[in-house]
Amino acid sequence: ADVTLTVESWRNDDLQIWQEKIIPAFEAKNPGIKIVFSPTAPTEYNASLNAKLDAGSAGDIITCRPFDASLELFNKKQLVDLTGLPGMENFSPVAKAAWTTDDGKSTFCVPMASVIHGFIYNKDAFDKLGISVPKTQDEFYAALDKIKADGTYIPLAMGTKDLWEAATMGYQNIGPNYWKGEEGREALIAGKQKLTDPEWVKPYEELAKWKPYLGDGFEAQTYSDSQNLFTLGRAAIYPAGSWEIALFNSQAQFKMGAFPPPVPKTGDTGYISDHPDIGVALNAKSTHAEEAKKFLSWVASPEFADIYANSLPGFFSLNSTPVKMSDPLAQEFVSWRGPYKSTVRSTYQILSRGTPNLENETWVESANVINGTNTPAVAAEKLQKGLDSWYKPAK
Amino acid sequence: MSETDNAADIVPIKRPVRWHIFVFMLPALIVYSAVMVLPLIETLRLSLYNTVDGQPAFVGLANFKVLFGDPRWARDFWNALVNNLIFFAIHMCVQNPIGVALAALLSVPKLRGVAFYRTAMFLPTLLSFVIVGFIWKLILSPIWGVAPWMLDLIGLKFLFAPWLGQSGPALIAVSLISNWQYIGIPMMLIYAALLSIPEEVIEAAECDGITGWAQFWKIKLPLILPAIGIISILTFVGNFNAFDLIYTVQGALAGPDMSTDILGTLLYRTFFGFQLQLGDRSMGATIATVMFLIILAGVSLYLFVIQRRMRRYQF
Amino acid sequence: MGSLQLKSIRKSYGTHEVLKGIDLEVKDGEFVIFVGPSGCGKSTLLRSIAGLEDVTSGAVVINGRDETLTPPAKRGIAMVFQSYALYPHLTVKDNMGLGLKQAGTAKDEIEKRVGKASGMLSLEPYLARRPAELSGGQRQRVAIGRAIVREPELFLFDEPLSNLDAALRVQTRLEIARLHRSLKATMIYVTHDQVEAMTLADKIVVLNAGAIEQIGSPMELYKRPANVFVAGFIGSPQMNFIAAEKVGDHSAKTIGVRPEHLTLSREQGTWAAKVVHVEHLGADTIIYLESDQCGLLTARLFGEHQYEPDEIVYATPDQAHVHRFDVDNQAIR
Amino acid sequence: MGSLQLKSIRKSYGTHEVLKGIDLEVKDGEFVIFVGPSGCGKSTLLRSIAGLEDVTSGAVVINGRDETLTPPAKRGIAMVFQSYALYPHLTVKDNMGLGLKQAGTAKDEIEKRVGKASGMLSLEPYLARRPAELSGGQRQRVAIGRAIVREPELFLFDEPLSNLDAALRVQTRLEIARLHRSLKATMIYVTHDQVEAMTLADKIVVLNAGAIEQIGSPMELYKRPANVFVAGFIGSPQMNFIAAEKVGDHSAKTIGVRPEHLTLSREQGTWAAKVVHVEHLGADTIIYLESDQCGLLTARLFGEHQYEPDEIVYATPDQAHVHRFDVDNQAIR
Amino acid sequence: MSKARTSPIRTGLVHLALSAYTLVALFPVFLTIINSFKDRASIFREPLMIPTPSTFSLVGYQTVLGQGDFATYFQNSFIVTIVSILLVLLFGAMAAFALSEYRFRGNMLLGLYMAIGIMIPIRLGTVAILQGMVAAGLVNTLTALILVYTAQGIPLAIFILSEFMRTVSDDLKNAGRIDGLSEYAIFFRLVLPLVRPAMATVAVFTMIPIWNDLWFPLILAPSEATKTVTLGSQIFIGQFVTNWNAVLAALSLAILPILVLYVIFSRQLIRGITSGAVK
Ligand SMILES: Nc1ncnc2c1ncn2[C@@H]1O[C@H](COP(=O)(O)OP(=O)(O)OP(=O)(O)O)[C@@H](O)[C@H]1O
Ligand SMILES: Nc1ncnc2c1ncn2[C@@H]1O[C@H](COP(=O)(O)OP(=O)(O)OP(=O)(O)O)[C@@H](O)[C@H]1O
Ligand SMILES: [Mg+2]
Ligand SMILES: [Mg+2]
Repeated sequence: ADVTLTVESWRNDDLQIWQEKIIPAFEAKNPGIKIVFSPTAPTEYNASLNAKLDAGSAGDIITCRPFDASLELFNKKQLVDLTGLPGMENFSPVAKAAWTTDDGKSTFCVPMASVIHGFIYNKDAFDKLGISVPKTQDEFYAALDKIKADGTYIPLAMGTKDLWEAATMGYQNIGPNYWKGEEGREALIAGKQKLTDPEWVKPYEELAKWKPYLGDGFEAQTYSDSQNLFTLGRAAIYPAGSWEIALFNSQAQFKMGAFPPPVPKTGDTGYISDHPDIGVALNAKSTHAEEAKKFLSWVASPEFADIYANSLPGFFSLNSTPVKMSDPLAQEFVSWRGPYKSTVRSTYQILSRGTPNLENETWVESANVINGTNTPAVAAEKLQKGLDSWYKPAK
Repeated sequence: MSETDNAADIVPIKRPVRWHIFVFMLPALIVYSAVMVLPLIETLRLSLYNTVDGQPAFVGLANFKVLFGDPRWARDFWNALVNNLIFFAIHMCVQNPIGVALAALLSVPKLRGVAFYRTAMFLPTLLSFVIVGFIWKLILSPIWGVAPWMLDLIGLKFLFAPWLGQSGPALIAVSLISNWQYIGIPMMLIYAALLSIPEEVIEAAECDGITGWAQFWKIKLPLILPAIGIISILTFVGNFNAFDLIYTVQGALAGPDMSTDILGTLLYRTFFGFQLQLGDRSMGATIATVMFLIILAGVSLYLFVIQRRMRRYQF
Repeated sequence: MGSLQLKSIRKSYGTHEVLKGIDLEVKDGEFVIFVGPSGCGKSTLLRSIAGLEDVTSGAVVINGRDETLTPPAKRGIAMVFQSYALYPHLTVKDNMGLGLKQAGTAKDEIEKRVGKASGMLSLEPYLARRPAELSGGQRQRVAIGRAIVREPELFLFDEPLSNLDAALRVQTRLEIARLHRSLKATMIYVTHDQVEAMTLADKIVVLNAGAIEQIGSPMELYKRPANVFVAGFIGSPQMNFIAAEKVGDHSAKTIGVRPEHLTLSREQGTWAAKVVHVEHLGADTIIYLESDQCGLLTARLFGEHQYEPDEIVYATPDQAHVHRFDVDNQAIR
Repeated sequence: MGSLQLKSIRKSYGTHEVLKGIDLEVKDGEFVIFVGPSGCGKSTLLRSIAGLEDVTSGAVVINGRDETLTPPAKRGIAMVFQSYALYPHLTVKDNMGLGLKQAGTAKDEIEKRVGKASGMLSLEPYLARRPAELSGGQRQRVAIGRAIVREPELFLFDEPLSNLDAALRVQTRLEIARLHRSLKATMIYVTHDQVEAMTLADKIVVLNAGAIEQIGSPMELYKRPANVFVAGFIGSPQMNFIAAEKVGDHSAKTIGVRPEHLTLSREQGTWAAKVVHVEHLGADTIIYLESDQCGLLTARLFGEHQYEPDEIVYATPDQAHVHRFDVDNQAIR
Repeated sequence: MSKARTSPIRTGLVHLALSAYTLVALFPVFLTIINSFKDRASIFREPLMIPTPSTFSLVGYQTVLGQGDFATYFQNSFIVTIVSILLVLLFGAMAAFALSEYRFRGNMLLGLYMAIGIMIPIRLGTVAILQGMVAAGLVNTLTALILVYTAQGIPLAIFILSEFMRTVSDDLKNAGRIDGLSEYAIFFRLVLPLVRPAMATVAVFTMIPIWNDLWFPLILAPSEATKTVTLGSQIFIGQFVTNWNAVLAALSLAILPILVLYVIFSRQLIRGITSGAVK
C-alpha cells in the first residue's frame, strides 16, 4: 500500500501551491508515497505542534520555525538529526545556521525559504510626484516630505497596532545598516556590544522620525490595514517583507517597485535582512522515516527550490544553486543579495531564549518608540536590562 | 431538602443507602474526572517542577518564588492582575446591568417580536471570538473608518481616537467589545429566571399598585437574585480565564505596551509560547495555579458564603 | 366612591366562552357576593373587574368612569387571590406593607395599619416569617391582611376564608363585615360557604356557566329562588326536587321543598319513606329518605334525633314553603 | 392492611416545636379526621405520616412495621396536598395517570380508573387541559382524583374540599365516604368544615398547638368535650362560655351552653339579654345577645325568626346540655 | 394577561430600547454580511454601503467553498455539537439534581469539585488529554472531541441547572414521591420538564464554545474526515491573509449554522416556558 506522509505546517496560504504543484511533482517521481499537506493557523501552530509531538500524534514531516523554537524540539529528541541527509550539501552553512545546534555539529531541518526586508513603493505615485528611488537616509526623508506635502498619498503604510509590524518591518528592516549586519549581531551575542550602544539605538531614533509620515490613527492600524492602504493605492511606500509580493501582485492595480533600506550616507555599505524563515524536519516518531527522508532530500534539491520559489515569489530559496525568478519584484529583492550584505534578524538566535523574551520586548518597544510613548534611549535601556537579567554571554 | 433537614442532629437511626445519588452523580463524575480533572491536575503538578540542567526535577515552590520574586515576572503578573480586575469591573458594571435590563424588557408581558429581539441580541454571543475580533477591529479601525464616520453623523467625530492602539483606552475598548459579545449570557439567564416567577405574584403586585420599575426592583429583582449571583460568578470566572478575544484583537502580546494583558493572555503566552518565546510549561502551570487559587477563592466565597445566605424561593 | 357597573362582559379563552355577557350594577358601599359552581367563572369575573384579565367585549365602569382599559394599579382596588399569591421573598409584615410603602404612606402609619390588620387576623407571632414558613390558613390570612391594610374603595375577595377553621372563619368574617361598615368600601366577594354568603352579603349574585342566574338579597334567594338552579344552589343540604305530577300537582313541572321544611313523623304524614342514612351533626340531624313517590328526600331536623336505617317514616312538607317550577325550570310565583 | 400508629411524634423547625409528642392509633379501615386551629400542625402531622417530613423524634408504624425511615413512595399511601401540587406540565389526565403509569399498570386499566375518577369528580371536560387552565375548584378536584385513582391502603387528605361549592362538596364528600366503604381503605383527613368532620369521621382528633386535645367519635366530642378548647372548637357557632360564679354555680369555673341549646322567649327565661345582631341563614337564625350576667351569648334557632336589635329577650339554657368545666378547663363529668 | 396592564407609551418605550440595542447587536454582523458580497475595493472604500450591482461580488464565497469539503465539515460539527450537548445536558442535569435535591455528606465539597472545571481552562490539560486519546486510540475520531466537550460542558451545566432545580417546588416532587415515582422518575418526568428553560439556556451556552472551538479539533481530530467547520474555515484567517472577501465570506457562512442551532434550542425554551410556567 501507499505510504502517506503528513506535513505539519503553519503556511495555510500555501495550501494550493502544495496541492497543485509541489505534491504532484514529488508523487510523480516517487510512486508509493503520498503526501498530505495539513496546515494550521500560524497563531496556533507552535502550541498545537508541541502538544502533538509530546503526545506522539504529530505528522511525519514538521515544518520548522527558525532558530530556537525548532532547536528546542531537536533537543527534546523530537526531530531527527538530518546532518547527513543526501541533499544537505546543497546549502551553505549560513543557510543552515537557523536550524543547526549552537555548536554547529548537527542540522535538523532542511532549509526551505528565506524572506528579505526592504521597501515596496507605488511606482505610479513616485512618477507622478517626480520622486526617484531613495538611496540614502536623507533622500528617503526628502521623498517622504514630498509625498506628505502633496497630500494625495500617505507617505508610509505602517501601523503599530500589531506590534510586530513595527519591529519586523521597521526595526529589523533598517537596523542592519546601523549595526552592520552580522558583525553587530554576533557582537551582541558575544556580549561585545550592548543594545544601548549607538549602533543599536540609532535605528530607534530613525523609527521615531517616521511618526509624522504614518497615516491617521496608525496606533490602531493593523497589519492588514497597512497592506490594504498600500494595495488600494492610498499609501506610497510600504516597509515590506518579500513575502508580500505574491499578494501585492494580485491586488495592486498599479506598478510597484522595491528598494533596499537606505544607507545612512552615500557610499556606506548596505545591509539587508535576508532571514531564513521556513525549514522542514523529520518527526522522530515517524513510522515512515525512510520515505520521509526521500521526501526531505527532494526538498533539498534544486528542482524543489525552483518550483517553490517561483510559485511563491517572495520566499526565496536558500539553495546554493541560484533560482531564476520570473517575477520582476521578487527578482528585484533577490538581486540585492549580491551588492548588499545579508544578515538575519538580530533577536532570533540565542537572544530570545530566556524571559523576558528579547523578540517580544522588541515588538513592544518598537511600537512604543514610534508611538512616542518611549524615547529610543529608554527603549534601548529597557531591552538591555531585560536581556541582562538572564543572558550571560559566553566569555 | 426539608425531608432531611434535621436528620443528622437527632434521629440516630441510619437511613438506608441512597443509591440513586450515586447513579445520578456517576456519569458526570466519570467523564469529568477522567477527561478534565486528571489532565488538569497533571498540568498543575508541573508548577512544582522545572527543568534543572536539562532534566525535569521537583523544585517545590521555587517557581512561585520566581513568579512573585523576580521583578520582571512579578511586574507582568501584577500588571495582568490589575488589568484583569479592571476588565472584570467593566463587565460587572456594564455587561451585567445591561443584560439584566434587556431581560427585564424582554419579559414585559404581551410584547411583540420578543423572539426576534432575543435572537438578535443573542447573536453576538453566538459568534466566535475570531469573528468578533475581526469585525470590531475593522469597525474601530481609523482606516476603514466606520466608527469615525458614524461619530461624524452625530457630530462627535472629534471624540474619535485610535482607541485600540492607545494604552489608556485599549483595555476599556476591548472590555466593551467583550461586553458586546457576551451580553447574551446574563440576558438569557435572567430571562429564564424572570419567566419562572409565577404570574399570580406579579398580578398581586399589579393590584397592590407596584408596577413598572418599582415592580422590578421590589418583586422581580429579589426573586431573581440567585440568578444574578450566578451571572456574577460566571462573569468572574469567565473574565479571569479570558484570553481569546484579547488574543485576536490585541495579539498575544496584548498591546500596546502590555496595556491589555490579563491573566489569561499571560498564561497562554507563557504556557504555549509565542513566536520566539518557547512555551514554558512549568511557569505556565505556576501562573495557572495562581489563577486557579484566585478563582477558587472567588467561587468558594460564592458557594460557601453568598449562596448559602441567599434565599431561594420555590414557586 | 366605589360604584361598579359591568356592561355585558364577555370573556373567552380561545373558543371556550367563560363569561357570557355579565351585566351587573354594584352601588357604592354594597357588599356583593358571587356564588356559583366550581368553574362557572367567578374568579374570571373578579379578575376582569380588577383588570388582570382582558375582557373580550363589554365594559367595566368604576365610579362612573369606563375603566375597561385602566391598569389594575390605577383602579383603586385590593384583591385577595384564591391562590394567595404572596410575595415569597418578603416577611409577612412586608407582604402587607409593600403596597402602602409604594404609595408613599408614612412609616408609622404603615406600622399602625399592619399592626391593626395582623391583630385582627391573629398574625402577630408570624410577622417576621416568610410565606414558606406558614401554614395554609396563615398564608390565607396574610393575603387578606395585605388587601385590607390598603383600605381602597373596592375590595375583591376570592374565597378568602376557605382554609380557615370554623372559629377563625367566624371571627374573620365578622372583621370583614366590620371593615365593610367602617370603611364604607364596596366589596365583591367569592365564596362557597353558604353561611358567609347569607350573613355578609347585601346582594348575592348566582352565576352558572358564565351567566347570571339571579341577583338578590340573601333571604330573597332563599325564599324566592327564580329557578331550579338557584333553588338548588342556595341552601345546604340542597332543596328536594320532586316531579310535580308524582304528587298530583299539575300546575307545575317540579316542586321543591327544602330539607328544613320537611317534618318527620313515625306515625303519619304526606309521604311515606324509608330511612336510608342518618347524619348527626350535633345541632342538627340530616336524614336521607327513599320514597316510592318522590324518590330521594333529605330532611333536616333541629337537634338530635334517633332514626335507624330502614325505618319507615312519614315526611310532611311545610306548605307555606313549597316552591313550584314550570317546564322551563322557572319559579311559578 | 392499613393500620397506623404514631408514637410520640415530635417535630421542630429550628427551635419552634410544631408537634409536641403525638400518640395516635388508627385501626385498619378507619376514617380519622384531624381538626384544629390554623397553624396547629395538622398538615405537618399528615406530612410526617407520609414520610415527607422527617420527624424529629418518634416513630411512624404502618401495618405494624416501623416505617419512620421508609421513603414515601414505598409507604403505599396517596395524598392530597393543601396546595394541590399538580404537575404543571401534564394534562389533567396525565396528572391522574402518572402514578399508575409509573407502577406499570396496563394502559386500559389506567384509562378506566382515570375515567371513573374524573366522572365522579365531574372532570371529564377538562381531561386535556393543563392545571394553569383550570379554576381553583377544578384543580382541587384533579388533586383528589390523582389520589383516588391509585387506590392505596392509606389515604391522606389535606383540606380536599375547601375550594368546592356546596353542592359539589356534598357530592364529593359522599364519594369519599363511598370510596372509604368500598376500598376499605384507611383515611386520614384534615378539614375545617364541621359538617365534613361530623359526617365522615369514625374518629375525630382535635389538635391544638401541636398536641392532641381529644380523640373521639363525632358525637362524643359534641356531647362530651373533654375541655374548654374542644368544646369551643367543635360546633358552629361556638359554644357560649359563661363564668360559673356569675350564674351562681360554684362547683365549676366555667359553664358552657351551645347556641342551639338556648331557647329564647320574649316573655320569660333564665337570663335577660339585649339583642345585638341577627343573622338570617334561611334554615336557621343566629341571634347575638348581650347580657349583663353572662356577657355575650349566641343563640341558634331553627327556621326564621324575627328579632330586632335592642329588643330584650330571655334566654333559657337546656339544662340537659349544659357543660361544666373546672379551673383547669377540664370538663367535669 | 391584560391590555389594561400595558400602556401604549410604555410598550413604545420598551420597543424603542430593545430596537436600539438590537441595532447595536446586529450592526457589526450586518456590516460583515453586506461586505462579504462586495468586491475588494468597495469593501474598503464604502464599507457602509449595501452591495450595488457594480460592487456586488461573490468571489469570497467562491474562494471559501472551493476550499475543502464543507459538507463533511458541517456534518462533523453538527454531530460533535449535538451529541456533546445532549450528553452535557443529561449528565449535567443528573448531577445537578443529585447536588441540589439531596443533602448528603460532602455535598458542598462535591459541588465545589464539579465547579473546578469552570475555573481552569481545559486547554491547559491538552497534553495529558491528547496522550490519553492516543492511548485509547481515539485520535482523529469525533468521539475524542465529544468526550472532551462533554467534560468541558458539565461543570457549567451543573452550576446553572442546580440553581434552577432548587426553585422547583418541594410539594410537587413530594406529590410525585407519594404517587410512587422513584427518584429517577421524579427527575425525568417532573424536574426535567420543569427546568426546560434553564436546560435550553445551558444547551445554548454549551453549544457556543463547542461550535466555535478551534483548538481541540486541531489537536485531536485534524484529519480531513473529522475536521469541523471552524477548523476548516480557519485557513482564511491566518496571520498573513488579507483576502478580505474570503474572510468575510467565511465569517458570514460560519454565523448561519450556529444561528440555526440556536433557534432550534430557543424554540425548546419557549415550549418549556409555555408548558411549565404555572402550577
Ligand atoms: N418551614 C417552616 N418553618 C418554620 N415554621 C413552619 C414551617 N412550616 C410550617 N411552619 C409552622 O408550623 C406550624 C404548623 O403548620 P401546619 O402547616 O402543619 O399547620 P396546619 O395545622 O396545617 O394549618 P392550616 O390549617 O392553616 O393549614 C405553623 O405555625 C407554621 O407557621
Ligand atoms: N387560561 C385558561 N385557559 C382556558 N380555560 C380557562 C383558563 N382559565 C380558566 N379557564 C376555565 O374558565 C372557567 C372559569 O374559571 P374560573 O377560574 O373563573 O372559575 P371559578 O368560578 O373561579 O371556579 P372555582 O370556584 O373552582 O374557583 C373554568 O372552566 C376554567 O377551566
Ligand atoms: Mg375561582
Ligand atoms: Mg395545613
